[in-house]
Amino acid sequence: MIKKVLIANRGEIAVRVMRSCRELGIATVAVFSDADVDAFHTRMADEAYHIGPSPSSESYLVGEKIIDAAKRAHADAIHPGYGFLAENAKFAQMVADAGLIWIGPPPKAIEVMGDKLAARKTVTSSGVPVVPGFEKAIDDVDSLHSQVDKIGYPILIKAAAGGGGKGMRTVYSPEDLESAYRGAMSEAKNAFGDDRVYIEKYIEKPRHIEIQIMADTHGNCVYLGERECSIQRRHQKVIEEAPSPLVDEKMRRKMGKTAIEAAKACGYVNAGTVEFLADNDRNFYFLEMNTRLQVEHPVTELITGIDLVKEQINVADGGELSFDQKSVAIRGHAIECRIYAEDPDNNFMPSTGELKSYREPSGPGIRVDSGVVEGSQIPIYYDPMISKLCVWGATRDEAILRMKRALSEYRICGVSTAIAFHETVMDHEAFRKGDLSTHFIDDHFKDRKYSVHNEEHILRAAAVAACFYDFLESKRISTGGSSRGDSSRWKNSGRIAGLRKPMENGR
Amino acid sequence: MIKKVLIANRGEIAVRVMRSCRELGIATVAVFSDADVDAFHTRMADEAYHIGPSPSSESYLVGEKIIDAAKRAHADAIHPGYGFLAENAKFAQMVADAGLIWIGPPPKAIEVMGDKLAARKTVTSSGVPVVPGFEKAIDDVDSLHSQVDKIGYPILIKAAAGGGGKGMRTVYSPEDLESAYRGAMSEAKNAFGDDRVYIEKYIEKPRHIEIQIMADTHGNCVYLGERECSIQRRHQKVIEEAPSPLVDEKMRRKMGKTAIEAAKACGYVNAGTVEFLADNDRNFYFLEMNTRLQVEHPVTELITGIDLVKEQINVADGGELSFDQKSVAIRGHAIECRIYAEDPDNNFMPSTGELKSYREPSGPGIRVDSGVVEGSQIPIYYDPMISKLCVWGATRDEAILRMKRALSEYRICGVSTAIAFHETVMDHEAFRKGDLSTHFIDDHFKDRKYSVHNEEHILRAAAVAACFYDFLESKRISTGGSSRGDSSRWKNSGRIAGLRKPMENGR
Amino acid sequence: MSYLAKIQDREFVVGLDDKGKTTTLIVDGAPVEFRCTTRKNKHRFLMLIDSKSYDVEVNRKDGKFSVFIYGREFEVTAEDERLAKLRKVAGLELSDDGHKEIISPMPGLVSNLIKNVGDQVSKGEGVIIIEAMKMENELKSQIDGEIAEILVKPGQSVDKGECLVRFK
Amino acid sequence: MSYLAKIQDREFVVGLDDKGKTTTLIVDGAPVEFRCTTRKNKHRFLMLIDSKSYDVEVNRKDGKFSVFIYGREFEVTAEDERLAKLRKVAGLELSDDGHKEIISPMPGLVSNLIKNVGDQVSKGEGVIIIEAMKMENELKSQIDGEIAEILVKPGQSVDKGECLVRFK
Repeated sequence: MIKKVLIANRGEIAVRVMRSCRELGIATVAVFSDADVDAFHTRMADEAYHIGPSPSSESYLVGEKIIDAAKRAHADAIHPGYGFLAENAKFAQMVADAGLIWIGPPPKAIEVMGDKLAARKTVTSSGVPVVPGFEKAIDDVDSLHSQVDKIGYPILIKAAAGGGGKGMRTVYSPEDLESAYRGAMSEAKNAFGDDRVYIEKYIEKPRHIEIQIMADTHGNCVYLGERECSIQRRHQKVIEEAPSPLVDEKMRRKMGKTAIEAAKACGYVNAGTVEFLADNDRNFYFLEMNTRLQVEHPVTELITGIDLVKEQINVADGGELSFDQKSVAIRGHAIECRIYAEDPDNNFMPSTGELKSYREPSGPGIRVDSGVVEGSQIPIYYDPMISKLCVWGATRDEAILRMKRALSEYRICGVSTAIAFHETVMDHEAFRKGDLSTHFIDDHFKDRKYSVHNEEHILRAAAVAACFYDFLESKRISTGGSSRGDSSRWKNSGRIAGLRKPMENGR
Repeated sequence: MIKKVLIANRGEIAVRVMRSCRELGIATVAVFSDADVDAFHTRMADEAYHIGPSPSSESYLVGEKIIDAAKRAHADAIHPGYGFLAENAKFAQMVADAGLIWIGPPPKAIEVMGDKLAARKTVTSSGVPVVPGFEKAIDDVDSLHSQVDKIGYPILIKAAAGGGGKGMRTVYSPEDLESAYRGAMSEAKNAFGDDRVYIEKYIEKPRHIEIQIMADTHGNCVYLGERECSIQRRHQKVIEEAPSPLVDEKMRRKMGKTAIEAAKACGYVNAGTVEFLADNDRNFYFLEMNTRLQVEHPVTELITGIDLVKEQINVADGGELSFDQKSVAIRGHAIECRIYAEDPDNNFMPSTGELKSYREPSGPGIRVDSGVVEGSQIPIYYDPMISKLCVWGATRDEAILRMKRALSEYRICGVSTAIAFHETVMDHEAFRKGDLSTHFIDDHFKDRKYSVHNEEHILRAAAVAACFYDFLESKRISTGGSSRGDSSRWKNSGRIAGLRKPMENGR
Repeated sequence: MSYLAKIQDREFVVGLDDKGKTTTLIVDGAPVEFRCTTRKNKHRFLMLIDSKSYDVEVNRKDGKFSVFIYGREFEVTAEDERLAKLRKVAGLELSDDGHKEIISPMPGLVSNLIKNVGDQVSKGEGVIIIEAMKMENELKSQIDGEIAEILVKPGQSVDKGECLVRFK
Repeated sequence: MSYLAKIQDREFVVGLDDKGKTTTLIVDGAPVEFRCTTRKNKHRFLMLIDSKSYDVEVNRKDGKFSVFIYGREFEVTAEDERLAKLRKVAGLELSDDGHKEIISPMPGLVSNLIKNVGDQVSKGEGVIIIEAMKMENELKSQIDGEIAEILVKPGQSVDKGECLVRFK
């Protein structure tokens, strides 16, 4: 029986995992870097252990330190969250070797799915459709052209060890091929220490649709419907929803079965996500498998009513899935907006600082997963996500309107956020129609300014607010009402006194 | 088409109604008394109108002022929330007479159901089972004994115009009958200006189970499952859940049909609740009909996925119900804990003051409906409810554990709250087993102290926290690190200077 | 600095000392691993004691401390240990004063008197009913005693903190 | 007191005056119904203007005001109207300075230089890439101009507010 879990992560996902643990009566252990000594996940845990300086390479990415903390805390198990060490097969193995339970898939499955070429090969052998392309890395420049000719331009050169858009090049014509190949190889080598690249057909404006699966050690494997994550910026998902407006019951069943095939092909256990590219004719191709809990898992929880983290713990503890395929039912529609500390008016540049004001929306159909409170710092060292704002609605339309309402209630002062951007997307006709693709933002929002507001009465009120604040402050200074007023007065009289003396002397 | 709604209420329910309006693109108008000029509902509305001094008899209960505000704001409709004027048939008529839409049932239905004797008579004629008793007020003392003899002791004497336990007496034996009768009559006269009282069989330790119904002007009437509200203190519900652990599908259908009969008997339109008393053999008796949205409506929303306020607006606007009986499905389990500002250790005495610290729980399965923010005042003039904390779980067990987690995350400093009480209930074996009755608190929690904590490490930490805070403060004063320290220093030196002068003079 | 802290029925001797940048903690004579961070708002802080995490808030209240921890507010008294010892030796215990009166905990309306002047009242018995927030609230005696004086009448409105009843 | 307030491309003349307990408001010469409440935290307040409700928060920031209203933060400048007029008459407009440099908006690592010294750059063109929070962030020129100086090298870490590039 798992009785104490160390969460090898920070921010909202650490808090999210702790919440499920608490509901299961499981004690929680946080780890924290220097920057996170005062973080919400540190505060929320039952116990907390310091694991080093702020850079993640010296703290959250150091497996030994985490296992050491788990031993000091007498934890039974480690939950990795997402990111950091979540898809590190070696760490998963270290955890097992230390006699701890790893709340995640077997190291072998992580390893296979982490290598894109191996993953392609594995799932293809199980009959899973993949994007047309090749199962082997490019050996030499000579074979390059002949390979491409077989599938035709445009093509994508991808790093076998890839991720996050690194070591990736789109090529539209033969003359760019060789330089793109060399560029991708050297980037892959720098980023992953592995220069293997391979070729896939480039699918223009695809939709990104993924299937959540959950497998136990007793041979049960169930799919929990799909999520559409087509709204991306800088190769990163920003808005996700479930179900997908494209997917009908037939496609869902087909994708679900395919996802289970892919999972079984690598001996998968625990929660995982099989990502597909899809076109508007409902063709779909295996893209990769994420061997962890995803950022966007709450939208699946909202439409299925299943707590995925609890289920992860149950499965890691040797339990059978608490549901079977037949009992999984989808109800309503859920949307997630990732609330990053960033400036959407300035190419989504990260924003750091203190949350001077912080109040989350609430009421019907709202779920906020966050790892901050008022006064929290958004540190420079990590992903600048403040929270995931999720809504549930009986229909997609209701969910969209509810998201708009929730965004309008959200109060964050001190850092720039993507809230105005999300509001603009929720209002966009193409989004409302469900006409999505991974190029959505480029297609519809290029050089858009989100913070511009055209409602005269709001601009007028903002102007009045600034004036009134200054008016109040100056009154306070002149009458000395508050402590702030006092200190200003002290300063002023000090300066005047300081000025006066030499003048008197000069007379 | 309703485009602007005035909400004739305050606190969480005003905020709740505004949220649904906002999702429908409907502008919102708040009204506020002196005490509420800075209240959250005033802040959240698009427009806000002052309607008088703090006592509700001079503001929220003055129909003319509210209709005047609605006219100034050019509102189309008025939503009364619950309490205040929600069940005032005259006000509903005034609203209609002023050419405004009343978001609630027809005045006639309010009137019939507001008079308990008329309600009994009306529903009985439709074959609805009522608690054994009489359909007429007691005319004279002579008929009293003969009436009681027909049904046997114990009996309940109830005021026809009653509510809130006033004008009500339980009688166990004949010798107490006459004095109880006179007491009830005089109390009823004082409280309602109507001394009619009548006799019902007293059901010992009943369960309080109610059916939510929703009817439109096109003749559709649908029941939305039941809520169990057996956990009460001071005749007031404090914990509600849906579905009831007692009710099975057969009983639900039977109660639902009965509720629809009751609603049809009085020509009901809009949202309403038919309350029943039930025993553990699943017999049930009509108690009364509440002709408004109930406090505890969120638990029904959580298990059905239907937004009742949106549906109220739709129906008031002449629309058809957006669902029929067949499409209403119950999923999972929901619980609501009412978070009052009160001291459960001291007979739930109301507590007033400022919310020095206020942070709501969040994450999976939590919904908080509140009308406050950090820094809000809990005024003395109104119901001291801070919020309604609701959870959804796939099962009742999950919901209970989730509620415990949510309660433990809730942070309220500055006023006493019922949180520790709710935690104790969630842990109680009888509650976990669903073994409920309206006497639950008296039976299991008499003279219980909720704030006592026996975990040594928490007491130790609390002791250390107080000492450490004092330690920090004294350091700050001695080193003058902060502005607080500064001002103390100024005060000290001022005093010393003030003392010194006369001493110098004296020398 | 050494404190004597009382909470519920427990007493702790708490020693705090600054060693360079860190603060050391000794509870009941035994050193305890301690780490604390405070943000701008100095009365809300995180303590790690023996690696256990406590997210606390401390407010001064009537000469005592109100400590919010693990979802509840506790009343704590903390005083200099030497002073406390001296007081004990001298037999000067902190008196249990304030209970010889019934003070209105809120503004409201006196709706009923349950007891009268001269009545013998036991601890926990109801003495007077105050209506506030649409509810009737029974105020109970905190001691056994005889009522010396009732300072209010039914129908009278009272303020928070107003003395309603005095005992002998 | 009369202010000239600027927000986005709009200007408002805002007159505020204390009349006894209330404050009167005149915007662009016309009196406007105004009511305002502030709690302890004076920079967060509620305004009712013509009965419209605005829940605002104002913070001073670099001599301007950051106003949170209707879910967004706006930059507002507000100055004494007479001073503003005098300045205008004297031709002393507030200068658009600060754009002849590229300042790092966050701490991070210089990962690449897109332009070199001597390059002609158009407004909106990328000049330098800073890696922070695991992402590469392209910093763009706010003006058309020629690069005079690049003060950092790839691989170098930079602080928030550090000057990276100067234009001629």
